[in-house]
Amino acid sequence: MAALAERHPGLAAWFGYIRRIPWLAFLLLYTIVTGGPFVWVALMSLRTTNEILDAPYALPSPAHWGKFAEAWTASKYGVYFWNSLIVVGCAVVLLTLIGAMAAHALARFQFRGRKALRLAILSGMMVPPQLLILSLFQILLQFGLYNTLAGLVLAYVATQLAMTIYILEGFFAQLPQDLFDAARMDGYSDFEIFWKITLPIGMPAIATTVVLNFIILWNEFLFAIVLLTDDDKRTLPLGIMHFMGAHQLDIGMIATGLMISIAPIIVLYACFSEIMIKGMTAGAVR
Amino acid sequence: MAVVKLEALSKRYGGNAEASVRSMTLTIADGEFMVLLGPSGCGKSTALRMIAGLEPISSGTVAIDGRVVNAVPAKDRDIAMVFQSYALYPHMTVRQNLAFGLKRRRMPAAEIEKRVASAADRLGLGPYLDRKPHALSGGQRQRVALGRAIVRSPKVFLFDEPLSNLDAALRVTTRNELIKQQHDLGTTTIYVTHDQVEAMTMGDRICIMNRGEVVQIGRPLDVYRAPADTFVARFLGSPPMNLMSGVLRRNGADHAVEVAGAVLPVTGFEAGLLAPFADRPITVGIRPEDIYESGAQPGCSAPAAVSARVAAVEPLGAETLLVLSLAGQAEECVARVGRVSAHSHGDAATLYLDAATLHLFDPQTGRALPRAAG
Amino acid sequence: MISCRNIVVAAAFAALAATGSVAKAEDVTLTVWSHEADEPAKVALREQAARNLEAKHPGLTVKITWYEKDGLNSALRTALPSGQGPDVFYVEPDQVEYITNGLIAPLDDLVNWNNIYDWARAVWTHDGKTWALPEEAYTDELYYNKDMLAKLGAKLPDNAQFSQADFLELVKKARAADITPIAAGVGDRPYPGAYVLAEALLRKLGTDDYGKLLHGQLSFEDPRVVGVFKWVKELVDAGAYPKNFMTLKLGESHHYFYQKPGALTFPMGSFYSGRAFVPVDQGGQAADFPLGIMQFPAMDGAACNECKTVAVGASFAVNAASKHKELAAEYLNELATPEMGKRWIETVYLQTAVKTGDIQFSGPYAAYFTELMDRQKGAKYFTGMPVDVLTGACKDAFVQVMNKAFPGGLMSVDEAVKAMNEGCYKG
Amino acid sequence: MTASELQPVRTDDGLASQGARQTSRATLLAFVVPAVAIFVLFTLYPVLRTIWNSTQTLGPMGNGTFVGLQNFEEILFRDKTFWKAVSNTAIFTIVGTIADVAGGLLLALCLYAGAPMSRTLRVIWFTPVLMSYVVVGIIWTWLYDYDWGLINHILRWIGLGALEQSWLGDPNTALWAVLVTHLWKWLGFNMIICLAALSALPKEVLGAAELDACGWWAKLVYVITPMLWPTLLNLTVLSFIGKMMMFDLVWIMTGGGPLWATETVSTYVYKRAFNWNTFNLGYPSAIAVLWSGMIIAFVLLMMRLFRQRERLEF
Repeated sequence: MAALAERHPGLAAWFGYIRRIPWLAFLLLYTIVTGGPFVWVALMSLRTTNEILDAPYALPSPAHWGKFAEAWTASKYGVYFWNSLIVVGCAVVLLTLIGAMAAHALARFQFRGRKALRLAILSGMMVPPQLLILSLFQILLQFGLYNTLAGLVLAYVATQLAMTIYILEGFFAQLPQDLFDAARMDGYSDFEIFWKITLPIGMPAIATTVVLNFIILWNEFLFAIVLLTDDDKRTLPLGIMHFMGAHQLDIGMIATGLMISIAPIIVLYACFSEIMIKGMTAGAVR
Repeated sequence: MAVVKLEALSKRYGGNAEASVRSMTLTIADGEFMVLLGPSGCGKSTALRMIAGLEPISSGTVAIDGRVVNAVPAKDRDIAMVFQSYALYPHMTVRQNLAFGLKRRRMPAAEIEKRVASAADRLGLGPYLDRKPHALSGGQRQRVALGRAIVRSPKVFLFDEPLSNLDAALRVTTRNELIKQQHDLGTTTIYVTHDQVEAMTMGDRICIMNRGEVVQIGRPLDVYRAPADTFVARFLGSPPMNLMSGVLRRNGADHAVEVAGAVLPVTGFEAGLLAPFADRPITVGIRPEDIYESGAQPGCSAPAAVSARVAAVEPLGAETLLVLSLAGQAEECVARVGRVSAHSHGDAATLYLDAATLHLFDPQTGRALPRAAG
Repeated sequence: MISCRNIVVAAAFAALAATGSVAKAEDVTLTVWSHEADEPAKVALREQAARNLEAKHPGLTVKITWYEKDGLNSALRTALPSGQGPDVFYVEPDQVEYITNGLIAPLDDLVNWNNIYDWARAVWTHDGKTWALPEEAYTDELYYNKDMLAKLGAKLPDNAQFSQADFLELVKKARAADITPIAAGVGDRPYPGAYVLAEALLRKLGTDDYGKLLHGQLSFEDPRVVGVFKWVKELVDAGAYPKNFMTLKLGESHHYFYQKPGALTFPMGSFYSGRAFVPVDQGGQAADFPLGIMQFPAMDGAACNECKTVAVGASFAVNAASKHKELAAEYLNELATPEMGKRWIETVYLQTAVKTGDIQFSGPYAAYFTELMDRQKGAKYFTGMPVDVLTGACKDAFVQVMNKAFPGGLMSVDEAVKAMNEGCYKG
Repeated sequence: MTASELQPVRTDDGLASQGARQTSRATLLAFVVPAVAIFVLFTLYPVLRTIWNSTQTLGPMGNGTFVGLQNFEEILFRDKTFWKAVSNTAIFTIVGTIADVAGGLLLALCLYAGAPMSRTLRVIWFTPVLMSYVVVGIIWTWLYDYDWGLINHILRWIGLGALEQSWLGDPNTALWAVLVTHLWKWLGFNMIICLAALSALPKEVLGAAELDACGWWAKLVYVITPMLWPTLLNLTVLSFIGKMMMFDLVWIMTGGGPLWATETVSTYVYKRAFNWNTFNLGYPSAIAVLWSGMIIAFVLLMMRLFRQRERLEF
């Protein structure tokens, strides 16, 4: 066969394809395995629980678009969604500001105790959440921040700060010192330099940390379940879990909730897949 | 218009026993183009940054127009600086880069516009005003950096090796451009470089630094002709001055040096200065252009023959360099001779030193013995 | 430091704004946290009590927050110590930790106990004090699908109680006909797997010895106990429980029983009605579902085949840290009026700890309640489900062994008996 | 002209810019204090407090009794559930980490080998990484469902109905079922990292291997893997840490059941702290301290071992 293929180049390509069939099949299969469940949930989100239990893998006919409105209001996914947005939004803004300021200081200024400070803050990356959460719970109780969105924001800032500083400092440290000297010669103060030079030039790194923090916090579960109890304060993951635990398992409504929860990420992903992939893998590629 | 006066300026970094700049005293006249020249690490950049206000001053003073500015922050010294890396803000267009320093000074928008336009015009940056730095060539970036200094109309320009990132051809044209701009603007300028050609061609005066200290200050040709010590002698000029070890002999009222088997009469030095070195080793310096292939050549006023072995011949077109091994000398000598040389590699040759152009240095301290005036 | 302090202070203010709508002097808000958010009848009753109380006290607002059980418990566990707990909250008799940790107030002098059955009050009496007001009462029943029973050709005896051999036979027949014999799952509750076993033990031993068994005074190696375990093991081996027994949640097991795929029997407290008697699209049973109630099987050589378990479910306690204990107690009284008891039975179709007068039933589920009452005739009660009675390691052993592993088919009789004795037996 | 005593002056260009990097104390504090405050108040203090709590028996109002190392003694010598959780976590971590890294590498190779539409595939394969554990956990709980879950459906459909399982309900399969879900979520992540590392490899090396008539397996083992070694080690450490702390997915899918078959140390800590009918945070704090110590020790050990290895190989 090899000899035959040698004589007929077209045939060689054919044999090449045939040899590749198992491999191509695997590619297809794995794509279905990763993407399929999301398609399935999307279909279920348009069907009622009874329809789903009758035929779990059928197409939605008719499509109950009204379920989204119902989920948003009656099932309070709207409340959960806004809670998530507020908490994650505030935490990401605070993280970016506080993290960038600290990273700027660590990267730009020479001062006594700089190394110790850097090591201390970055050691925060090594702290397992379990070590934190038990007493963070007590501390937030003391500060009157337990069961408040503000408390959760602070907890989120605390957990993600080390990594944010780590990524930003790595980037800021590579910026040439001359830029900052030039800005000083141009008459700008340290704060203005931070605002007008570091932040705009550091945008790629900042975008990375924003994406990373947004996704991680949007999906966060452990701190939310420990630090929030009010139904009205639940974030999306908690809201969905609440439905999972209810007596009567409303699969259809949970599926709708899942779609509401993953939709922002999917939409962002469709538009900014490269940035999001880069963001999510930022800490790992060195 | 400003006079910059440095008085015993020193810089010492914490933890370092040795100072980076030691007791530097220098006055730069109004409108003068002063070059700080020295090898890397000699403290010239540190000195510049102290003048700029980017580096705290350990001791001594910097005064601009008679006002001591030690405690004045960089932004209030009315100084503009061009960096080696240009330090253009990558997120701003050329226009914004030029205007950035003016905006901070609350200048009316119309005035900013006018100044940016005039600077762009002056530097031929008009077509690039809305580009960002990454879309510019090296030379264009350099000009933007210069423009950023010009628009400010500062009292003093500081340049920190502004040409070292350009390729050789561009460097020459930009150098001329810089000289022209400075001449037109008449702004007091301090220019740091390690390139002696730049120093020679650009500076009204050169301040040569070594190991944190000022070694010599003077007009380029003066320094070239009368280097203060062996360091300056070697640093200025290419190829550098040949330094040989010889012995000073007293011959009645006159003196002569024995070097490489030849005896050269020493003229033009005060006898009193030479007396302490009689019958003792002395460092003899001679520039490559003062070595001739024939004693009869024009310009050679006092030829003294030496025997040498030609170690290498380097024809450069306009001239030829001969690398010579002289008897009793550890280092090889370089002679700059005419377009065509009769010698070839390995020849034993006789060459002629112009004894009237000899430089003598104290072998212990390296300091030059000055020629008598006239 | 300034900016640091600012952030903390700002955060603290934000927190205050979020949590503390500080009440005006004349406006009092009584907060109530309750389980059973998805049982409309109970929701309506408790909201009704709240409105009644508000009518008596102008300026008073009673705010009820509805939870699902796990959420309620974790909320309470964190809120109570922080002083953010509600004034009144839902408890069940096994939650003695609130008593031992001093988190709830004794109610002896606060509540009008004349309206509560003594046996039910006794459930909540510890160390001579009464700690919560029982509202719901229930008995353990064995629900079944009449059509399926007929299809299997079996006939319920007149006393509605199969013998242990007949029941085993029935299980085998059902399995052969591809019908799940007993719909039960332990995915989210610590008791449903143990109904059959516990009821069988109660019948075999009688109330006294059953009590001794639960209190560690009788060994699980007692031959009568082992005999019961062996019979249950036969049921398990005959495929009595669904394959997804371990993960099936309470809500799902309801669905499993009366919607899909269907099962022959469904052991459950009589609070069955709370989830079953709601509209179909909310997970309720169909209007024409052939529901029947039978007694748990009679045991051979039993001490008390007419015995059955009665227990207190939903109860309400007053937060020890509440600033409005009197008002809170008044709310409990509102829940426990005879009218409320009557409405409870009429709308929830479930027993109650509240004393009520004669009730005339009507409506779609009247027949159901009549059948439920029939099953109580001549019954001799043991008070309390094992999970309510047991504590500590014994409770853990019960939940893991009798509720899960043994009916789940993961343990032999010997292993189960040994594990139970390790956890429970003190002699 | 200045006097020149030619003393050697040590000058160091690296230091030349130090001066510009100085700023006033106030400015520095303004930049650093917010981060330091967050760190001290919400990281350092809680950690220290947890460590202190681990030596206490705490009441519901935070009133503690000092019990020394008694909690640790109880955990190490008498707490069977803890050891069950440790063994589950160990299995999960070791098997999961190996599968994670190897799987990620293989997927990356599939794309690197010139798959059609590889950019699209890459984007799709990465999607699960962006999803929360709640989303992933719920979807997979459904896929594993005994009655209507896809996996049993497929088994029945291809005539292997006998293999159908209550995947999450059987202690024999539950841990593996959760592990598969975890892999599904994270494989895309490892794939991207490996792909980035592969793309950074010099093409000549692979070309040279081609000339040596190397089979793809030999190429993988002798050329690609050694060259990717630093990346793979990095991923190993990351994956390892993530799995040692595993909480969300297990809690959502099984809650640690059935019969502790999927109990991890983290779920056990959570249960003891917030789900048990005690208010004692001391005991779970002790578990958390013990376990965190082990995680940190393991990570440091691994980094040390790997670093030595790296030095040997490169």
